[in-house]
Amino acid sequence: MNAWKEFNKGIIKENPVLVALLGLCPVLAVTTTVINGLGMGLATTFVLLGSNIVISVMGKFIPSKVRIPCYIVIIASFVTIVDLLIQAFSPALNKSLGIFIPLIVVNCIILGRAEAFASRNKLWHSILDALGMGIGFTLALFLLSAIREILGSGAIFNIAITGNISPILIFVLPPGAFAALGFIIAIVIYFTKKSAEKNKGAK
Amino acid sequence: MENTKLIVSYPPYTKSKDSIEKVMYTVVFALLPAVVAAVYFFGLRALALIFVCSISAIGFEYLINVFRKQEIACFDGSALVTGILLALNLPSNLPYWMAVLGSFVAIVVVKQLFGGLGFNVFNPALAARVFLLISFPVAMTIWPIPFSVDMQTAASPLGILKTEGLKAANSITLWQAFIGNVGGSLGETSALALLLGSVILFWKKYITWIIPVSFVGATLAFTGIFHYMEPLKYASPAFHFTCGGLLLGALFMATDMVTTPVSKRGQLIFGLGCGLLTGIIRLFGGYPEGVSFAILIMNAFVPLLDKWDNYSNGKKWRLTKMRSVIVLTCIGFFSAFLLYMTDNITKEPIKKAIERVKVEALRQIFPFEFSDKDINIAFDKNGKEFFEIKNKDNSLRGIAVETSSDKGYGGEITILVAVSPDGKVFNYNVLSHKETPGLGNKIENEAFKKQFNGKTLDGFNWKVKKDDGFVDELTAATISSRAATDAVKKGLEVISNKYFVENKK
Amino acid sequence: MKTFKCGGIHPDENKFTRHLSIETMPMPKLLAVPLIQHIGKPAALIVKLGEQVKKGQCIANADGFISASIHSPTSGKIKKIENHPHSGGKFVKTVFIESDGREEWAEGLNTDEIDFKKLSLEEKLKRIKDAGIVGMGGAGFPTHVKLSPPKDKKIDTLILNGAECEPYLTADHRLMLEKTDEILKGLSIIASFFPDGLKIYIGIENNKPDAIKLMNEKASPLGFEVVVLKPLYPQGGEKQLINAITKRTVGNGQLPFDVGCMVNNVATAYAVYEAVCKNKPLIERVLTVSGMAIKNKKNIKAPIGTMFSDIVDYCGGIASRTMNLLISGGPMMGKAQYSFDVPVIKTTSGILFIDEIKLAEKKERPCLRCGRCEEACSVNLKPWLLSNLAQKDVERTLEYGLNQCMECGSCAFVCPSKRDLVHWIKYAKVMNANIKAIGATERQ
Amino acid sequence: MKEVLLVMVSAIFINNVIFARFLGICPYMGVSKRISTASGMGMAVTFVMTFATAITFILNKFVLIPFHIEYLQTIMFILVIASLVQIVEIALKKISPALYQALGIFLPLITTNCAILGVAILSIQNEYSFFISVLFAFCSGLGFCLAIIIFSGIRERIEDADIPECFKNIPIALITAGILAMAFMGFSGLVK
Repeated sequence: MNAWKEFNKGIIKENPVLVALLGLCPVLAVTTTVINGLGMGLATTFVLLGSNIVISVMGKFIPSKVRIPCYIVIIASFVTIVDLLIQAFSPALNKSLGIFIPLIVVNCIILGRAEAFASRNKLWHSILDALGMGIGFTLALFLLSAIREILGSGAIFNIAITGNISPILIFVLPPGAFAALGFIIAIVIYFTKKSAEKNKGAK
Repeated sequence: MENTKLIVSYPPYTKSKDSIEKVMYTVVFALLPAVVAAVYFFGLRALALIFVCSISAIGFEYLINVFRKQEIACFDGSALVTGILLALNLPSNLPYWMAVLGSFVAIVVVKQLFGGLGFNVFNPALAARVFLLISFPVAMTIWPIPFSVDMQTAASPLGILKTEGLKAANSITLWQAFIGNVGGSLGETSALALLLGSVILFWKKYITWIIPVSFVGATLAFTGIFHYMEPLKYASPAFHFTCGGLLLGALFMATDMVTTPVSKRGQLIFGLGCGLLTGIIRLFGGYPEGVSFAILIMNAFVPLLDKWDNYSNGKKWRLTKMRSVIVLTCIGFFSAFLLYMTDNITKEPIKKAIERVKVEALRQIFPFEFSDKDINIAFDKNGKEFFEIKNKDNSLRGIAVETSSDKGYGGEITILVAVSPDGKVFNYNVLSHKETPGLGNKIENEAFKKQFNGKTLDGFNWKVKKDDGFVDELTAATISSRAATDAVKKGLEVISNKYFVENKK
Repeated sequence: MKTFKCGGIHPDENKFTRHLSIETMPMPKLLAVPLIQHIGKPAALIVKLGEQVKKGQCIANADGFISASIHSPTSGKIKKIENHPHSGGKFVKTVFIESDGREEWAEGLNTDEIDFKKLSLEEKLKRIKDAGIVGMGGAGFPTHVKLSPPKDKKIDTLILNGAECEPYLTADHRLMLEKTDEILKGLSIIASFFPDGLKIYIGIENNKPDAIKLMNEKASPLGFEVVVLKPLYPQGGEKQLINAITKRTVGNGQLPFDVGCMVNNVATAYAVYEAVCKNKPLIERVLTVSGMAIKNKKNIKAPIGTMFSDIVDYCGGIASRTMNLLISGGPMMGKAQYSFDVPVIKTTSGILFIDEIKLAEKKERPCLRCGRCEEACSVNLKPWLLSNLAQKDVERTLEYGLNQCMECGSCAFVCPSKRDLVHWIKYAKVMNANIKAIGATERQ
Repeated sequence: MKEVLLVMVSAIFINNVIFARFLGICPYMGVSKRISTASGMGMAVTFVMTFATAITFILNKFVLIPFHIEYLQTIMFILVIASLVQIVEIALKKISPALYQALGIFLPLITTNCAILGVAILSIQNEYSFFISVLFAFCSGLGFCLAIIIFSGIRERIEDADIPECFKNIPIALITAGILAMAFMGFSGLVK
């Protein structure tokens, strides 16, 4: 499998959030502002990268019977590392992400990638896959948080842009998160279905 | 006889004259008294709003029909009913673009996305009203007073009850509220018009009598019990009957056929549930008007009410062996060691980071510059932390303390208040609060904070203007402003007890 | 005025032919007598092609316990025996008889009236069975089977069904006015089958005041009580009539004799009288020809087997070119026909010619969950649920009481979205019957 | 007594695990196709959540804090939850096969459920006493149960509605959850 295809499948074709619909908890909770979204995305990418590397290296030794708990422990350790690093170097991000950093452990994307990919492929490919998936996840977070911030609090990167028109506050609150994500996924499905038809038509 | 083509179709061949159009246009007819009352009390702006809502509702449904290549069904009256009902739920001075946004949510999101007429689970007009209430809290909670020419605004009776308590609310005579001469949304105010309109619906049997009766009954019973127990604290059931959206909700919103249970039993439970929830939200909840939330929540229960299915059992599941537990523990130890290493590296940075946050907050609230070294932390008898800022010659330049008040709208508000050595407030900084965004969180703005600058504990009446104090509260956020004032006052008291009492002694 | 407890609707009655007395139709040239005119197994043919038969001669014997024998309505030659369209919608083996115009009765039949009290019970039952009498209300259940219920069931109430709640139809009404004594005699014959001390009622809806007055005068001396009923569809149904008059409810899975009642139609009583007293088989019946699209509406007494096309000619032909609906029976429970050459059978209570029904009005709209069909259902079912389940998961409709439904059409009548509830319920019944049949064949 | 009521009402209605805290969305979306499976999942989550919080509380109080190894919190908790699920599943098989039949299928799903771990960490952060944190966990479980049963009722009803093609199952489920969250916001501010 050539490296490039491995990398960009995570971003568009098999985007973990918008296509595979994994890890919706942090996606909904954290994307009130773009900075939070990007912070969470990068943290998850770091954990994904680390766990993919370790698991692809140690893939052979772990008995298949108990591989899920082992993966969880490895991922948990990476998550704690990230948690401590964020607390140390950017307390503001830590306050806003709050409980969702420890919850990266149970984020289905990481466990999914580890289970489906990392344990079976070579180191180089699983690194690429981790990066692809991580960037896809961050992209999805960025998209959702941009929409929610612009509509919800009339600002981008905390700088007010909509002037005197009062922003639609519901997008900053939970109901807005659900609805916004619902619409984005619907649009993604709409386009993937349309392009699929075009390809079928073309073939 | 030979050339007549016969059509074979299903019995029965004669059908009642009833049709969706007839049902919907009768509901529109039943809403006319309320529309006339609204225009009478709130002027032509109300008529314009109703017009805008209805046209945009029908327009959106037309677009959806065209977009999804369905045959055009937007004139069957259901879109018109949704438009008028939505308009009756809005204040008459609502900007038009918000009304159109409401129609968009009602028709496109809540109704068509769920499959169009007959399949939507939530009442479109109601969901749109709640959407607008949450999205634009300021615009949706200011109600123009009837007959007012230049749109003076005041809180609705329920709003007054919620913020000012019963004493103020009783100033509104029940008769005025009944005929509608009181602040509120277009349709809510005039209970008389609503009852008049609903007579035709009951007579033609287009709505069941079970839901309105059980709904209003449960609300009055609930509020009645609490009124009986504490007449001074809780308003009388008659007040709850005439004010707020109870009648509009019970007669027109909760009886929408599509989003309510089909069976009689289900309708009874639905009505009682709505009544109970309205009572709870009105007496204890944050929002003054509970009807729309109550109906939306009960709409969610409708599928369950209709479906008492027996519980189907699950399938078998496998067991895992002992060996795996051993491997699991050794992996655990390996990662424990890894974490011990990282914790050592990051222990100091974390302590420093917390420290920096505190200093950062202090720097914001003191008008003068100071370096980290000048800060010294003192404790009073019960362990309360004080930040003292020292001058070069070790004399006191300012004191800061962290205090909180739990009377905030959404719960606890903690602030860091800075005071000068002679007891004058410099400034304060809100550390954490759960006030509603857009309303309560304005206590963080400079405009509100400036009022406390230079004030002392006894030289300033620490109350909001409404409670005849000096602080002018934020519009539509009285509770939050009162809580913020209370927190600052507490800070001053704690500092004065520690420093000034000791100096005086 | 009494009526049944739950459900029921008020379709506009359109009883245009209530004032027209019954006209006897001349014998048409060709008669088509199908072998299934009742509930139960088809009758077994006993005549051959080309055979000469006399009027009232038995041409097919009852085959098995629930069946009824069929008789030739006229004297003539058997022209052909073939599968021919039947008003029930299927192709059925039909005997074509060409009448020779002599109207010669077979011997021993059509005698002048004898007193039924002298005959023994077995004798009376044999005459009813031989005459092929079936329920004329529309079901067509063989009467001789009905009159011999299982031994353990005690019958204490006999009801004569003069409700005729279907719109347009006035056959029973006219029969009650013109043949009152014969009907009462027939009722006494039926009553004689049961132990005395039997309470006897005659249920007539309030929209037939003349019939009520006449029946009162004639019936009260005989000890029969006339009950005036509030006009409500489907009061003509057995369960509804029993509930209206005796307040007893026939639960699901039960039959009338489980609650000690027996219901008979007015026309059946008249046919019983003619069979027992005059030894006349059931070869003709009274039916209403009505509807906007027929030139002149009539109540006619037509021989069994008369083609609808002959009746149209007798009644002056089709009035409007845009007629596209021909119904055998009432508008609520009748069946639309796809051709005119369909014969009248023992259970045809009326023929309707409806002017162009607006197709747009028939289009099915989404269900508003208004619950009106539930209120209208007289056997307490949930038609909206049954029709939804029929399209999704047919077997589960049995759990929600599919077999209690008598397809009276009240639910589809009231539905504001014009949904085809009755169609889906019929579809579910057929599917479940097939599934059961497949299940049965696999078990063997 | 007032505090108990406070915690219960806030856990079930106000800060509902799904609508306000966004914990446990994956199983919420995945398992709520039919009411029977949804109620099974709800009960299983409540069952495990209560046990997990009890055990993690003890673990935190008597192991993590005395030895100052709070940084191991995430690891220990996730291990506890994973092993707890296996133990519960074995115990369930022995004690009541009927209950096992009902909940069995959902136990493996729970190990990767953020709600369990989230509630355990939340009860630690809120510094509740032992009884209150177990009550908090139980009520959060009930909140999850309430939310998922209502949600599956709605999804089952709109299953055969002609929803636009690209909005079928997940997107329409998310929008329904959005409206439900909006309705539940009515309870905000209920508890002062």
